[in-house]
Amino acid sequence: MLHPSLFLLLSAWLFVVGAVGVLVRRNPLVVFMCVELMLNAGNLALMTFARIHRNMEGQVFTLVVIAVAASEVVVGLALIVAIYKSGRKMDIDELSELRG
Amino acid sequence: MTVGELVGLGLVLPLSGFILNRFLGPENRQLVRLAGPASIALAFVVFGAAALLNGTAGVDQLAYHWAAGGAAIAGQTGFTVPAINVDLYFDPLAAVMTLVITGVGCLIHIYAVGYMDEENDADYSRFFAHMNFFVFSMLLLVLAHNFVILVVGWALVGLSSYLLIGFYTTRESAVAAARKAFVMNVIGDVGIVIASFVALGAVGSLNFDSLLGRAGALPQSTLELVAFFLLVGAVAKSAQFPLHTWLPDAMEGPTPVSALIHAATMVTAGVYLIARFAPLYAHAPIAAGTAQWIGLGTALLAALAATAQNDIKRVLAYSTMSQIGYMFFAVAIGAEVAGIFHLVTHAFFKALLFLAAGNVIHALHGEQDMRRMGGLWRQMPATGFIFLLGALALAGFPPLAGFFSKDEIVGSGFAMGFGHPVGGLVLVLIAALTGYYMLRAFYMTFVSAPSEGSDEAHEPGLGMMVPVLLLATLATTGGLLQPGPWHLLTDFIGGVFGESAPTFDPLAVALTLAAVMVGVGVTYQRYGSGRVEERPPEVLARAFDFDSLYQVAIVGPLWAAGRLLEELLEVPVVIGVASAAGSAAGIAGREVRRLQSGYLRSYAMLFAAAALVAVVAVGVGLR
Amino acid sequence: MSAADLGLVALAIPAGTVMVLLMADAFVGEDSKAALAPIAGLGLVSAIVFAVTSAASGLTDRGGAQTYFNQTLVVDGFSVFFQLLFLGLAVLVLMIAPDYLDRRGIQKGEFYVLLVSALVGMMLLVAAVNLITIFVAIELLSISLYILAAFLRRQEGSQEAGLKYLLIGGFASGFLLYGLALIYGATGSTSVASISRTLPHLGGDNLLFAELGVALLVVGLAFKASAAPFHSWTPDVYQGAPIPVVAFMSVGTKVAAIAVFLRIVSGALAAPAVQPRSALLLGAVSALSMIVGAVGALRQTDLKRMLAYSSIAQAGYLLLAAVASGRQGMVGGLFYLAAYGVMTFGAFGVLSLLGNGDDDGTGIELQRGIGYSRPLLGALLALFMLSLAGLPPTVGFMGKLFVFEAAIGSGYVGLTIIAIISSAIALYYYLRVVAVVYSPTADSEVGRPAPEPWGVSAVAFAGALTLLLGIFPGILYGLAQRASLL
Amino acid sequence: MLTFFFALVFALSATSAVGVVASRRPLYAALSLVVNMLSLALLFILLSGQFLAAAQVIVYAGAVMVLFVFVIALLNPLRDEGPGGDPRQTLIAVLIGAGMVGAAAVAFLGGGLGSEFSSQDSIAGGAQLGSIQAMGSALYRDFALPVEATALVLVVAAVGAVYLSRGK
Amino acid sequence: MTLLILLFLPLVAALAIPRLPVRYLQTVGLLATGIDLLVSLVVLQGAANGAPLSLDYSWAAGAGLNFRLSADGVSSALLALNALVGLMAVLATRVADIKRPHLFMALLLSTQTAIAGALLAQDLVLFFVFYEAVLVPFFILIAVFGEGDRQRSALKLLIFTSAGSLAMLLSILTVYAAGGGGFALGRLTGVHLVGGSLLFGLTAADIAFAGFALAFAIKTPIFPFHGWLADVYTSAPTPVVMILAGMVSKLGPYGFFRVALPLLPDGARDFSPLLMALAAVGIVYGALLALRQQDAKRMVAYLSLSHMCFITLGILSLTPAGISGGVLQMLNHGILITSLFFIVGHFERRLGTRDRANLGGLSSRAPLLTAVFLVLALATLGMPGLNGFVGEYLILLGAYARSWALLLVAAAGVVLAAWYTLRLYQGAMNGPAREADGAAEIGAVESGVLLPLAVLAVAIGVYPAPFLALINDAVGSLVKLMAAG
Repeated sequence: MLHPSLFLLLSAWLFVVGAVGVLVRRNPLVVFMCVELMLNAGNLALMTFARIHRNMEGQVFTLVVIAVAASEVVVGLALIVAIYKSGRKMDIDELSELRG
Repeated sequence: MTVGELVGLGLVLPLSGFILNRFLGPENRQLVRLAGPASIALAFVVFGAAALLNGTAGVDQLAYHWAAGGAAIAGQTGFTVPAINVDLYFDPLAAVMTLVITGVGCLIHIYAVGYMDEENDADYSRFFAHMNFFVFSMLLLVLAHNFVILVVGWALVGLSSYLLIGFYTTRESAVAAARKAFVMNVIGDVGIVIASFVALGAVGSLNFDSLLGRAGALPQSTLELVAFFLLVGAVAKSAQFPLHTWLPDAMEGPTPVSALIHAATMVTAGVYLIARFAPLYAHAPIAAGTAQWIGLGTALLAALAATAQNDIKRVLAYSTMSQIGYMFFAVAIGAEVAGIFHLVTHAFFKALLFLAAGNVIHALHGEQDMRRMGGLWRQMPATGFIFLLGALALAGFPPLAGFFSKDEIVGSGFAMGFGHPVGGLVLVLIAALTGYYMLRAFYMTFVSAPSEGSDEAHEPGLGMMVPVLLLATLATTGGLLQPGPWHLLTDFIGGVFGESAPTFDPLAVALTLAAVMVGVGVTYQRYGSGRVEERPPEVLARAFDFDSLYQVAIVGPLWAAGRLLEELLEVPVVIGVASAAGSAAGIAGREVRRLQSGYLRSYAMLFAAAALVAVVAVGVGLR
Repeated sequence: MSAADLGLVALAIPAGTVMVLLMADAFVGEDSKAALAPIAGLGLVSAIVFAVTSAASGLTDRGGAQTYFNQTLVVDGFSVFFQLLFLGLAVLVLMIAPDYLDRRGIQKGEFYVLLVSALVGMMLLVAAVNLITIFVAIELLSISLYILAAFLRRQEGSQEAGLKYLLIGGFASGFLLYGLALIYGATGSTSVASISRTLPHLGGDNLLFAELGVALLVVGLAFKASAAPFHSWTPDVYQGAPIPVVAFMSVGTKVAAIAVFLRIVSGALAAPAVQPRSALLLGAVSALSMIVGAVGALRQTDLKRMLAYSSIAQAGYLLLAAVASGRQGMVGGLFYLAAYGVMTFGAFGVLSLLGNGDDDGTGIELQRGIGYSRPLLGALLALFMLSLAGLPPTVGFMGKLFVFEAAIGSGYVGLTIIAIISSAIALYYYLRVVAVVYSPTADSEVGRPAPEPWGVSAVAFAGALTLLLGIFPGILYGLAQRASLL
Repeated sequence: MLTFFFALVFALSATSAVGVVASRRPLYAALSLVVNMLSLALLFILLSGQFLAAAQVIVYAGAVMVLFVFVIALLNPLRDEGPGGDPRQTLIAVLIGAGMVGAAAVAFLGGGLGSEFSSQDSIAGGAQLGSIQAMGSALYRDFALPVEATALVLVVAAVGAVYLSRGK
Repeated sequence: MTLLILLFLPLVAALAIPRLPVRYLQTVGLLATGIDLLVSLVVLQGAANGAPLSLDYSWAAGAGLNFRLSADGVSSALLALNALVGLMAVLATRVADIKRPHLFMALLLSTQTAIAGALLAQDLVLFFVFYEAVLVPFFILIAVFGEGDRQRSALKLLIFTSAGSLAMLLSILTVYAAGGGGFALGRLTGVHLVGGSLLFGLTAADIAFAGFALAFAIKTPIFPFHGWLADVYTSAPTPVVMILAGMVSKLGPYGFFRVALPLLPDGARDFSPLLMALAAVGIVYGALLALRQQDAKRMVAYLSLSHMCFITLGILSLTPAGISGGVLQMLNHGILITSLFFIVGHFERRLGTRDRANLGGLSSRAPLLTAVFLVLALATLGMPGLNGFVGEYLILLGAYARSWALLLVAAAGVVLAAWYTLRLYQGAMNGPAREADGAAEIGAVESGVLLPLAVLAVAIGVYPAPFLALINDAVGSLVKLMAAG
C-alpha cells in the first residue's frame, strides 16, 4: 500500500487545494494558510522522494522549508497586524488601491 | 580672333549686359539705356564679323567641360555619367539665327528704351536685364552643339519669357500667363531631355554630330523616337497645337517683349530645332509627317482664331502661331531653306507689326482693344502706314518680304511633303485668311470711326520711330534675299541641308496672290465703309476654347486627383497609420491596465493558469 | 588564499555586516540611525575590494573556480561578476537611502539590516549550486524585500505592496518548491552538478518529473524576474514600496533570477531532452514579457509604475539572452544585466532624489520642466530614459545590441522581431518622459529641496557609467567575457 | 493494520486540506490546517522522517499555528469569510485546480501505481534514513551553508516582524 | 585626427554650451559649425585628391566592433553640406526668441555630430549608433520647441523612424550573423545569405534588404512611408527643419548608397523595381499634394517628398548615371530645401503668417529676396543651368535606362514641379499685395543664409564637373560591386 505514487498524488492534491484556496479566499489569514498548505505539499513530495532515493537531502530540504515557512508566517502576520492597526478591513480585495 | 572666340564673345556680350543691368542698373538709369541695347548691338557686329569670317564652314568652340563623364565599367548595365562639354557650334544656320536674334533684338531694345521709359528705375533695369538675358539664352540655344546645352538654352529662353511675360508682377493675369507659359514650356524641355536619352542610348554621345552623322544607320524606331520627342520640345516652344494656348496669354508682357520673344525669335526656335535636325527628320517619316500636320493644322486654326480677335496683340499672336505653322510645315517636309527664309522675313515684319501696335498702345496708354481704337490714321499716319506695310508683308503682297518667303513654302507644299498638293491648297486658304484678318486689324485700328479718347494719341518720339523705320525697311526689302532669280540664303545655308536652288512655282505664286486678294477684298468690302458692329463667332474668338478643354480635361482632374489623394489616402492611411498604430497600442495598453485590477486573487489566478499551461505544455503537449 | 577564496570572503563580509548592523542598531540612538549607512557601506566596500581582487587575480571564465560547503556554493568568474554588481548596487542604494528615509520619517536601523541581508540572499543565489541553497537564498532575499516593501509601514500603499508581495510571493514559492522537489525526485540529488550529470540519462517518469520540475522552476524564477505572465505584482509593489527599495529590488531580484536562469536553467539543466522544452517556455515568457511590459507602460501616468512595466519588458530582453544560450548569449546577457542594473538604479535613484516631503511625487507630469529647475537630475533622468529605450550612445543600446545579436545568431528571429517591436513601443513612453522633463514651464524654478550630495553623486555615477559603457562597451564586454560560464 | 492506518491518515490529510479552503471562519480553517499538519507528520514517520515529523509538530502545529490562532483572536475571531465574491472567479479557480489535479494524476499515476517503497531505508553511508545520525551529519556537514542561511532568514523574519508590528 | 575634430567639435561645443551666457550662444554655435565647415573642406580636399581620410580604432574588440571612419567623395561632400547646413541653421536661430536657448543650441549642435557620424561610419553598428542618435535631439527639439501639436509631431517622427531603424537593426544582425565576425562594412560587402525563397519567394537576402529598405524609405521618406513628414516638418522650428529636411533626410538615400546596396546587391536588384515604382509614384503624389497646400511650409514639405523620391529613383536605378545623379541631387536638395524652409520661416517671422492666402506681392518691397528666392525656386524646379537640373537629368537618365514607364511618370513630376514651385514663389512674391504686413526684405543675417546657398546652386548648375568628379570614384566602386555580385 505504501506506493510512492499515492504519496505524490496526495502532495499534488494538497498543493492544488492550497492553490485554489489562494485563488478564492479573501481573508489574508486564510490565504496565508493556503500558502502554508502548498509549502507542506512540497514538503511531502520532498519527503517521498527522499524515501525513494534513500538520501537525506530531501529531509534537510524539508527542514529548511519548515523554517522558511515559519519565517514567512511571522512576517506576514506582523504585516497583517500592522494593517489591522491602521484600521483597514481584513479583506485582500480591499487591498486594491494600487492597480492599473 | 578666331571665329570660335568671336562667337564666344558674341554670346558673352548680352550676358554681361544682363549682369550690368541687373546689379548696377537699379541705381543708374543712364547706364541701362546704354548697356541694354549696346550689348546686343555689339553682339550683332561680332556675329556679323564671325559670319563673314566663317563663310559656310562649321566651327566648334569648346568653353569648358561641364561633366567629365564617368569611367566605363565592365559588365555593368545602364548608363554612365555622359561626358558633356559646354561648346558652341557656329555654322551658316547658326549665323543666320544669331544675326536675326541680335539684329532684330537690337532694334527692339532701342525701341524699348523709349517705350519703357515710364517704368521706375528698378523695373526699367529689370526689364533690360531680362531682355539681355533672353538674347543670351536664345544665342546659347542656337549655338548649342549637344543636347544638354540645347536644353539649357531651351529652358533659359523659357525662363526669360516667363520673367518678361510676368514683368508686371502685381498684375494677376500677367503672373498667371507667365506661369502657364513656363509650365507648358517645361513640357517641351522634358521632351528634349527624353530625346537626348534616346540619342545617348543609341549613339553613346550627346553630341549632335554623332547622332546626325549616323542618322541613316540607326534603327528606324530610335530615329522616330528622338524626332518625336524633339518635336514635343519644338511644339511647346513654338506654340503649336496642342501646346499653343500659352502664346495668346503671353501678350500680357510689354509689347517689345512680344515683338522680340513671342514673334521674332523665341517662338521660332522650334522651327530652328527641326531644321537643325533635318537629317534626322529626313529618316523619320512618321515624326516628320506629324510635324507637318501639326504645322498645317496650327496655321489654319490660328488663322481662323485671328479673324475673330479684338485685342490687337492677340491678333498678332494668333498670326504668329499661324505663320510658324507655315514654317513648321516647310521644315517638316524638307524645305528647310524656305522655312528659315520665312523665319527671317517673319522676324522682320512681325516685329514691325508689334512695334507699330506698340506705338498705338503706347499712344492710348495701354489700350489694346481694337474696338476702342479707330481713326488713328489722322493722329498717327506714320505708324498707320508702317502697320499697313507690315500687314501687307505678312499677307504676302508683292514685293514685300512675305511674298517671297511664303510663296516658297506654298510652292514646296505643292511639290513635296505628305499629302501634297492638299498641304499647298490649305496654305493658300490660310493666305486668304491672313489677308483678311490683317487688313481687318488695320481697318479697325486706323480707319474705322474713331472712338473717344483717341484724339490725344500722337506719334512716339524719334527714339522709338527709328527702329520701327529700320524694321519697315527690312520688311520691305527682306525678300531680296531670295526673290527667285537669285537666292542668297540658299547659297549660304543650303549646304547645311544639302539643298540646292529653290524651285519657282508660278502656280503657287498665282494662287497665293489670288487668295490674298480675295481676303483683302472681303475685308475692304466689310470694313472699308467705316465702323462695323460685328459679332464674330464665339468659338473663333475663343480660339476653339482649348483653354477650357485643358482646364476640364487636365487641370481639373489633376486637382481632383490631388484632393482625392489627400482626403482618401494621405490623411486617413499614410498619416493615419501612425495614429492607428498608436491607438491600437493605446487600447492594448488600456487592456493591460484593466487586467492589472489590483486584486491579488486575479493576479494569482493568472499566475496559476499560466503555470498550468506551462506544465501541460511541457509535460503533456510536447510528448 | 586562492582567487576563489577571496571571492568567498567577499560573500562572507556582507553576512557579517548584517550581524554588525544588528548590534550597532542597538547602540545607535533613534536620531542617528543614518549612521548605520556608512557602517554598512564600509563593510560592503571592503567586500568590493575582495571581489575585485578576486576577479583580478585570475578568476576567469575558464579557470580558478572552486566549490565550497560540500558543493553547495561555487565561486567562479560568473558569481564574482554578480557579487560586484550587487555590492555596487547596494552601496549606491546606501548612498541615496538615508536622505529618503529621513524625508519619509522612517529612518530605522532595520532598513539597513534588511537591505544587507537581501543583498546576502542575492549574492548567495548567484553562487548557489545546490537546490536547497537556491531555495534558501531566494527566500532570504524575498523575505527581506517583503518587509522592505512595507517599510513605510504607516502608509497604506506600502502596506498593500508588502502584503501583496508577500502573499503572491509565498504562492510562487510554493510552485518553485514543488518544482525543485520534482527535480530532486527525478535525479535523487539536490546538487546541481550531480543533477547535471544524471539528467541526460533519465527516462520514463523521472524524465517527466524533471521536465515538470524545470517548468515549475521556470515559473518560480520568472515570478522573481517579474516576467509575464507572472508579473502582476510588479507594478503594484513598485508603486507602493519606498523608492530606494524599488531601486534595489528592481535590479537585484531580477538580476539574481536571470543569473539563475543563465547558470542553472540554460546551463546545468540544459540536457538535450529538457533544453528544447525549457527554451520554449523561456521563449514564450520572454515574448510575453516584452509585449506586456511595453504595452502596459504606454498609458501610465506614474513614473514608478511606468518603470515597473518597463522592467517587465526588460525581463523579456534578459530572458531572450537566456533563451539564446551559447557563449554569445551568455556574454550578451551578462552585459545587458549589468547595463540594466546601472540604468534602472539610475532611474529610480533620480526619482528618489526628486521626491519631496511625504509624497514620492513620481507622477510623470510632476517632472515637467525639471530639466531646468534641477538641471543635473533632469539630465540624468533623461539619460536613463534614453538608455532604457536602448538609444545610442548609452549602455542600454549596446546591451540590446549584444542580446539581439546572440538571439539572431542562435536563430531566434521571431523572438528578436518581437523584441524589436517591443523596443519600438518602448521608445514612445521613454521619450515622452524626456520631452516632459525638458518642457519649459512658467514656475519650474520653485519648491524643490536642496540636493543631497551623496545621493546625487550616486546617480551621477550611474549616469557616468551609462554613458561611458555605452561609448566604450569594450570594458564591460571584456568583463562579461571573463565571467561567462561557457 | 498499517494499511488501514495509512488510509485513515491519507483521508484525513486530504479532507482537512479541503477544510482549510472551505471553512467559512478563519478559526476553523486554522484548526483544519493543524489537523492537516499533524496528519502530514504521521506520513513523515511512514517515510522514515522521524526527526522531520517532530519538527513538523513542534514548529508548524505548535508554534506557527498558535501564532495564527492568536492573530485570528486578536483581529476578529467571528468574522465570517466564506469563499465569496464573484462566482465566476471561484469557477475558474476550481477549473484551474481540476486541471492541475488532472495533470498531477497523469504525471504520478500515468504508469500505474508502480512498485512500493523498497523495504531498505539505509542511506549511502550506512546509517538509517532519517536517523538522528544521518540528520546530524546532513545538517551540520553536508548542508551547513543552507542551514546557516536559514538561520539568517529567521533573524530577518524576527527583525522584520518586530519592526512591522512595533507600536510607534 | 581631422576626422575626429570634424566629428566631435560640434558635440564638444554643445556640451560646453550650458555654461555659457546667452549672449555668446550664437557666437559659439557659429564658431563651432564654421570651423567644422573649414575642417570638412580639408576632408573634402583629401577625397578629391583620391586620398580619403580614414581611421580605425578597436572599439569593443571581443564584440567585433570597430570605430572605423572614412570619408570618400560622397561622404565628404555630404559632410561639407552637413557643416554648411548646420552653420546656416545656427545662423537662422534667433536666440532671443527662444525660451530655453541653451538647450536649443546644444541640441542643434549635437545633431551635427550625429549626422556626421552616420556619414563617416564604416562599421555597421557605428553607423546604426549615429543614425539612431540623430533621432534624440530632434525629438526633443520638436517636442519642446515645436509649434502646433508639437508633442504629437515629435512622437510621429519617433514612431515612424524608430520602426524603420529597428527593422534595420534586425537586418544588420542578420547580415552580421551571416558574415561571420565583425561589423565592418567593407568586410560584409556582398555578404552571402543562405536561404532561398523563404517567404512568398523572397530570399534571405531580400528580407534583409527589406529591413534596410524600410528604414531608409521612412527616413528619406519615400511614398508611402512619409506619414510623419508633413506634420513634423510643419511643427519643427525653422533651424530645426532646415537640418531635418536638409541633412537628416539625406541619411535615407545615403543609407541605400552606403549600406543597403553594397551589402545586399542581390536584394537590391530584386527590390529595385518596386522601390523605383514607389519613388516614381511618390514624385507625382508629392507634387499633387504640394499643389494643394495652403500652408507654405506644408507645401515645401510635400515638395521635399517629391524631390526625395527623385533621389531614391536615381539611386535605386542601380545605374551609374542614376546613382551619380541621386548622390549629386542629395547635395542639391540639401542646399535648396534648407533655403526654402528658411524663406518660409522668414515669412512667418516677419509677416506673421505662412498661409499662402495672406502672402503676395512682396517683390516690390523685397527685391533682393525676390531675386534670391527666384534663383532658388528655379533651381528647385530643375531649371537647366542651375544645380537641380544636373541631378535630375542624370536621375531621369538612370530611370530611362530601366524603364520607359518610370521615365514618363518622373517626367510628369518634373512638369508638376514647375507648376507647384511657381505657385509657391509667385504666390508670395507676385500678384497684388496682401494684408500680411511687415518689412519682408531680407537683412544681413538672412542674406548670410540665403546668398551662399544660392551661389552654390548656381555654381553647381553652371560647372558641375568637379562635383561629379568628386563622387565618381565612390559611385564607380559601388557599381562595379553591383555588377560583380
